[in-house]
Amino acid sequence: MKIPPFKEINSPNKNGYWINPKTKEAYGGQYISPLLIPNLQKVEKCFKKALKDKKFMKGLEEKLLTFIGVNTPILRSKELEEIAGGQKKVGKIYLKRTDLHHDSSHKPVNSFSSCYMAKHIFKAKKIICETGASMHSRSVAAACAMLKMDCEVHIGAVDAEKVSLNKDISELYGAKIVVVHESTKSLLPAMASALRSWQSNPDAMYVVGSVAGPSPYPRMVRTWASVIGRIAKQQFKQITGKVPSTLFCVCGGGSNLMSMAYPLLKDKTEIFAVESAGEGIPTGRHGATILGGSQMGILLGFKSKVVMKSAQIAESLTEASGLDFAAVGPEVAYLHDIGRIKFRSTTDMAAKKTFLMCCEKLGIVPAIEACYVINAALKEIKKRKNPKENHLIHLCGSGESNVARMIKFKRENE
Amino acid sequence: MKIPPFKEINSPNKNGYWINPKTKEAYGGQYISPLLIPNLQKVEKCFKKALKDKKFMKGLEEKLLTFIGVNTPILRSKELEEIAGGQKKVGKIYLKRTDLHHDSSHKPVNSFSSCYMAKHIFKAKKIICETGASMHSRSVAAACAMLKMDCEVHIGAVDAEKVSLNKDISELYGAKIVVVHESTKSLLPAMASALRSWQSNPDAMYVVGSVAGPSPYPRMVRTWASVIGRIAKQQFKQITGKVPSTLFCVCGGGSNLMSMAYPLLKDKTEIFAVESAGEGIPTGRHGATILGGSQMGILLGFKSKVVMKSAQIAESLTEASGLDFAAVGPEVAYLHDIGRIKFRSTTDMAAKKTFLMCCEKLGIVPAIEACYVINAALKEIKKRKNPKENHLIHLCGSGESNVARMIKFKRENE
Amino acid sequence: MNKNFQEMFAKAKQEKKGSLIGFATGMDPNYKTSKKILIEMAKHCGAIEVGLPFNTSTSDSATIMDANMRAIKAGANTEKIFKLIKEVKSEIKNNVPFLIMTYMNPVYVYSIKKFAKKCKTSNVDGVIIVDSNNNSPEDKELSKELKKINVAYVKLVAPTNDEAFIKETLKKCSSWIYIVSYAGLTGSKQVNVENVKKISKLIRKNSKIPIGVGFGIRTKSDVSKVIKIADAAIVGSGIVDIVGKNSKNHNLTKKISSYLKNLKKGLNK
Amino acid sequence: MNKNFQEMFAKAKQEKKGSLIGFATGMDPNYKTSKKILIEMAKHCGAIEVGLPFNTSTSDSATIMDANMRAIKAGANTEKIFKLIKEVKSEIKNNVPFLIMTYMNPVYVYSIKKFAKKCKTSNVDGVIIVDSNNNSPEDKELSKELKKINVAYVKLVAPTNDEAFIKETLKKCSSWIYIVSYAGLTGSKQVNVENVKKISKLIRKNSKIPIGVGFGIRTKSDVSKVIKIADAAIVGSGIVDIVGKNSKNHNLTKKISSYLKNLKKGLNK
Ligand SMILES: Cc1ncc(COP(=O)(O)O)c(C=O)c1O
Ligand SMILES: Cc1ncc(COP(=O)(O)O)c(C=O)c1O
Repeated sequence: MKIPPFKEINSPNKNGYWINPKTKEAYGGQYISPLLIPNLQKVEKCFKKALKDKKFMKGLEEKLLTFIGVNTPILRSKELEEIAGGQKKVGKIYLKRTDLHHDSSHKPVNSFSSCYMAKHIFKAKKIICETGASMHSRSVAAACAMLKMDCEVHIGAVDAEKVSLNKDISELYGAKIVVVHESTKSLLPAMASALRSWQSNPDAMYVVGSVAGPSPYPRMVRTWASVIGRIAKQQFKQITGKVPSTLFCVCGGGSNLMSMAYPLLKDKTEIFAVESAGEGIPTGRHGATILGGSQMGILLGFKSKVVMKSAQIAESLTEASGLDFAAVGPEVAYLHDIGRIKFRSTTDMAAKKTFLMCCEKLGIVPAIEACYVINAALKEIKKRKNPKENHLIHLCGSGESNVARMIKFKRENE
Repeated sequence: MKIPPFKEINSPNKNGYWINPKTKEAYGGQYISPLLIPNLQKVEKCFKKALKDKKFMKGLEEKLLTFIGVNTPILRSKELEEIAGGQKKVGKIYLKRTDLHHDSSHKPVNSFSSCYMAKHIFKAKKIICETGASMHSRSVAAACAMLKMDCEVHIGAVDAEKVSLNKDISELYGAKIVVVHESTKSLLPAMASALRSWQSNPDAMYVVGSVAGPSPYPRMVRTWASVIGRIAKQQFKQITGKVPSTLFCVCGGGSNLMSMAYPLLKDKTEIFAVESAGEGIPTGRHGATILGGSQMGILLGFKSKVVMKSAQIAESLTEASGLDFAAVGPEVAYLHDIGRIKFRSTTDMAAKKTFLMCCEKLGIVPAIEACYVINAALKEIKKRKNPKENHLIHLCGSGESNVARMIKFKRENE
Repeated sequence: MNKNFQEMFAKAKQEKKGSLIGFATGMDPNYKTSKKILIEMAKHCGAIEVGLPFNTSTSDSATIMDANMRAIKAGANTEKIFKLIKEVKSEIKNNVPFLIMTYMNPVYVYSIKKFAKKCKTSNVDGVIIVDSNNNSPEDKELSKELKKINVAYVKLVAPTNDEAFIKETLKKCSSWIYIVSYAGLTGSKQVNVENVKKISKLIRKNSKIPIGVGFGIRTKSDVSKVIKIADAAIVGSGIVDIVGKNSKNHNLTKKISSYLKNLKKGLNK
Repeated sequence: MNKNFQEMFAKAKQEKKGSLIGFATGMDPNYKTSKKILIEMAKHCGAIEVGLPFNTSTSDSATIMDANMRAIKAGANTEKIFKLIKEVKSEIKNNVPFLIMTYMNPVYVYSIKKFAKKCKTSNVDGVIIVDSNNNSPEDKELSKELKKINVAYVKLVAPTNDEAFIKETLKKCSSWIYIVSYAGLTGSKQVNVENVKKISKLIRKNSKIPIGVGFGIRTKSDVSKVIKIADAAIVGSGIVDIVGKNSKNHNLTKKISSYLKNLKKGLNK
């Protein structure tokens, strides 16, 4: 098994912007203290060098295959087809099993690639990162352990509680954990905290956990992560002879979405991104950006769609630590605005019920983040009622770290 | 990727015994209430039918590939080579990444296969199983969820505490958990409890978690599980051009050992099994069978090597719930006695330190069970000092459910 | 056929009665009390099964598992159980036959030949091995050795067994055969009379061997129902329960005695 | 160059002194107190930076983050900060120039054109945007709009920046340039004089623009060291600290006043 090579499409311009051809709106860029500009230039240079460095790429791909285990299967789920109304009515449903990765999510593909670049090309001795569900920190910490680099993780205090298993694993890997007590105590202030820390440690390399942050991060992260989608596309064609009719991914920042969607952007696949509606979008207590009343804004180094209250970034709220973010990555916002990606949302309650359903009916413990997409996908697939379609859902993580909260939920609801 | 087909070697005789050609000692058999004899005959008939049923085997293999994800990679670990003294001195070290399976251990390969057979050939509506580290129960429960069968799990009270994460996941999958408070409150009384329960539910099928129990279980379990080793052997030949010089597996009952060793029995590979020496074999507080003073005995339906105190089965004791068993499977005992498999042991303390080492140096959270083998393998590899050798270590599980205890251990030891 | 069992069944037949076989775990709760219990039981029972405890038994409910553990804690082992039976038999006035009921491991570990010899010298009249399979080499050896010395080898058959299995079993079985009345553990359910009828028929088609029925017999009425079909009713958990609940009670033997007296009222054919 | 800044630097030059620029977050801890603080600061400082708080700032230490959150809780927004500055400026007797220091988001969301206009009508003399990149369209637009109305656009340069970057920055920078003295957050370390020397040299090679130095200046001696090299010393966290610790204290303005008086002693060239 070889990883299908990367083909650049949909590049940002030299300043890191995607430009909407109709509105001329620019997404992305680099909004950060001048202190970090040289670092960002260096990251960009290293990234471009890495892509061209055959030895580096070969070494990286071998590690992705044998350490991260990116060659995960695609599972046909007759169980989900049944729930959606039967294959004869709604078509076939497939799950991309990214939950089987080392460290149990899509995150390690970008994390490991970025750290491998940091080690071999950037020549950093230390990595700084933020984390929500601690899937990113866990995989960055694993990469740092193997690559003998220091690792500093910024995590919101609420998430440190919620996903303590992943946090503890990050610590076992040797990461230094910085618990952030600001604002929502979740992903967004954690990312601000990480960016701040980078300013005090400009020799370190910062590794973003989603397709967000100042240029070149959104592009770099989606390029690394697209390994998942490149493999999935090839597998899907082998299984069904075609690209998927629909693709469903959850969307926090958008890294798992872009990991799968990127190689399909020029194909006929209809792409759906699913946001967390939290307690319901009208309550204002949610993690939905596109569907939650976002406007263009600038935060954490990039310009994109952001939910705000006057000019302040709104406080997102959702059960899923990985979706607790009031913005989406710039390329995602761009792809939404030009109409390439459609958005749906799922409430926390529906996601939690989907979690229990997946355990009981599929024999799979999904990451809570993945439950938002499964729920919304089933609804959309039911509605489409097209028996000729082949649907692909990104099962972007495994839910060990959600078990403590979900078993409580199960027991309380029985 | 196709699973290399099964080739029967080293079969037991028609009564389920392996016979030592020199001593005429018989290992295995069927020692159980007459109540269960018809069930065992049915299991055996179903098993033989299953192996010949092409449609069944095709369906099973597809699920093993896409649901369990058996096509896990082999990772070359330069980090372990370094620790052992450097590749130039000790050769190359490879890890079979069974930790990347669905439900994080080698167990699901047998569990799923057995449940799939129970569903489609035995036509059972209910599965009964015992569990130690809850890796087996977790994967049986997952299979039952997908296959729409009831699942009853017997687990010792001590283990229910120790590996509560896996127990909770079993519960999320819908398993009914029976907590066993007898004797050591661990794997052995749990297995007795499961066998007892089967006598009250002879319409159910019992699914053993290791290569133990009355005939045909030892043979059936190793046959199903050998999918792992068949793939590993093929992969290893692709990578190195040869079969491994040495193979290292941990040994509780022996299922992960047999899963890897079976396809290599007729090859030149030197095979090492590693037992838990607990607090040290001389203390009597351990989980070592072969090295812990075992003699031939009869328990839980089979005859094999057993550690006893007068005629009572001894109480094993070890940190690793999956190794807390005073016997080994009959085929394992046989292979030891004829000299094909060599035994080593590791203390709990050394295993716990190896756990932390793997996290910090490899970026891998191994199941605590796997730490016994890694530790012993490194010692043996160091001692052999043969730069021409290619060593294969079975990383038979991932340690999420050990994190709670191990992070405490780490903090107490810093 | 073992002489003591022969006499027991003959006498019962004469009296138009069935026999009551009592079970207690040897050395439960300890050597001394167990001895008193067995002596008391010998006054009321046609035969007595003494459990040689095994800590990894696979067919016992919690009641008997607990008894096993109490006995093991009190130092029970194969040697001591033989000694216990020998002493009891020398103190009782009658010829009530005694069986050892156990699992294969203690016998195998003790050595099958030695075990059989010890049965003879300890005046043990029969042996029941719960987990002995007709096809195992140990089963063959044990049945051969016991036959030599005229010690009964009582084998179990269960509702799940077919005629072929029963025939096979009968070949080795001596003195009487033991019907397990339901699919389940000792003392975990009510005796299943329909099962007993069905299995008895299959046995009777092939043999005239006396039939004992066990599993789930606790009351006079249970005994009565069983005795309508079979030759002996075996009561285990009912007795062990009393021992478990009264192990330090001075009235323990009295309680067992009155329990057995009541059961005996169900023995009329 | 903005007139008020021109006067400030000219006067200081005449007196052979450096200038002291004070920073406080607008509306911290609330509108009324903030107004008093700013009026008091205007008595001692050559210029004043007013923080327009942003809840997702990326370059501030906890001290200023906390101040931002206090101000936001008190209702701070762009409109109110303009109002605050306008009122303060109308009440003070002198021409002390006021800057708004903030991040790009509040400006962008408010609309850059509208923001520039509002600077003019609110008597704001300068603007500092911490996260404004020379290449962003917003930076271009803002610098253009501010130039039109003679409001200073003060840009930051840091120890990690090279000459090319400084040259690029100087093209847009007006009235003065802000040296970030170390790699780190506001108020998180001690001022780094070596860095300041190095960057000043690079600036001086390319421009005569006055230089302000910020980050890590807290004491008279810090001010003194910086003034040996640059034209102005910027003090932020030192002041915000006092506000944070004394927000309900009646002596708050007195404390600030005496803190600033002491710092001024370090202004001699
Ligand atoms: C399992 C999982 N899925 C999804 C996400 C959401 O992030 P993104 O949209 O960037 O993939 C996270 C973030 O932590 C995650 O852990
Ligand atoms: C991860 C793991 N490894 C090893 C074992 C030991 O069992 P066996 O020797 O049967 O493979 C267990 C049992 O639970 C286990 O969970």
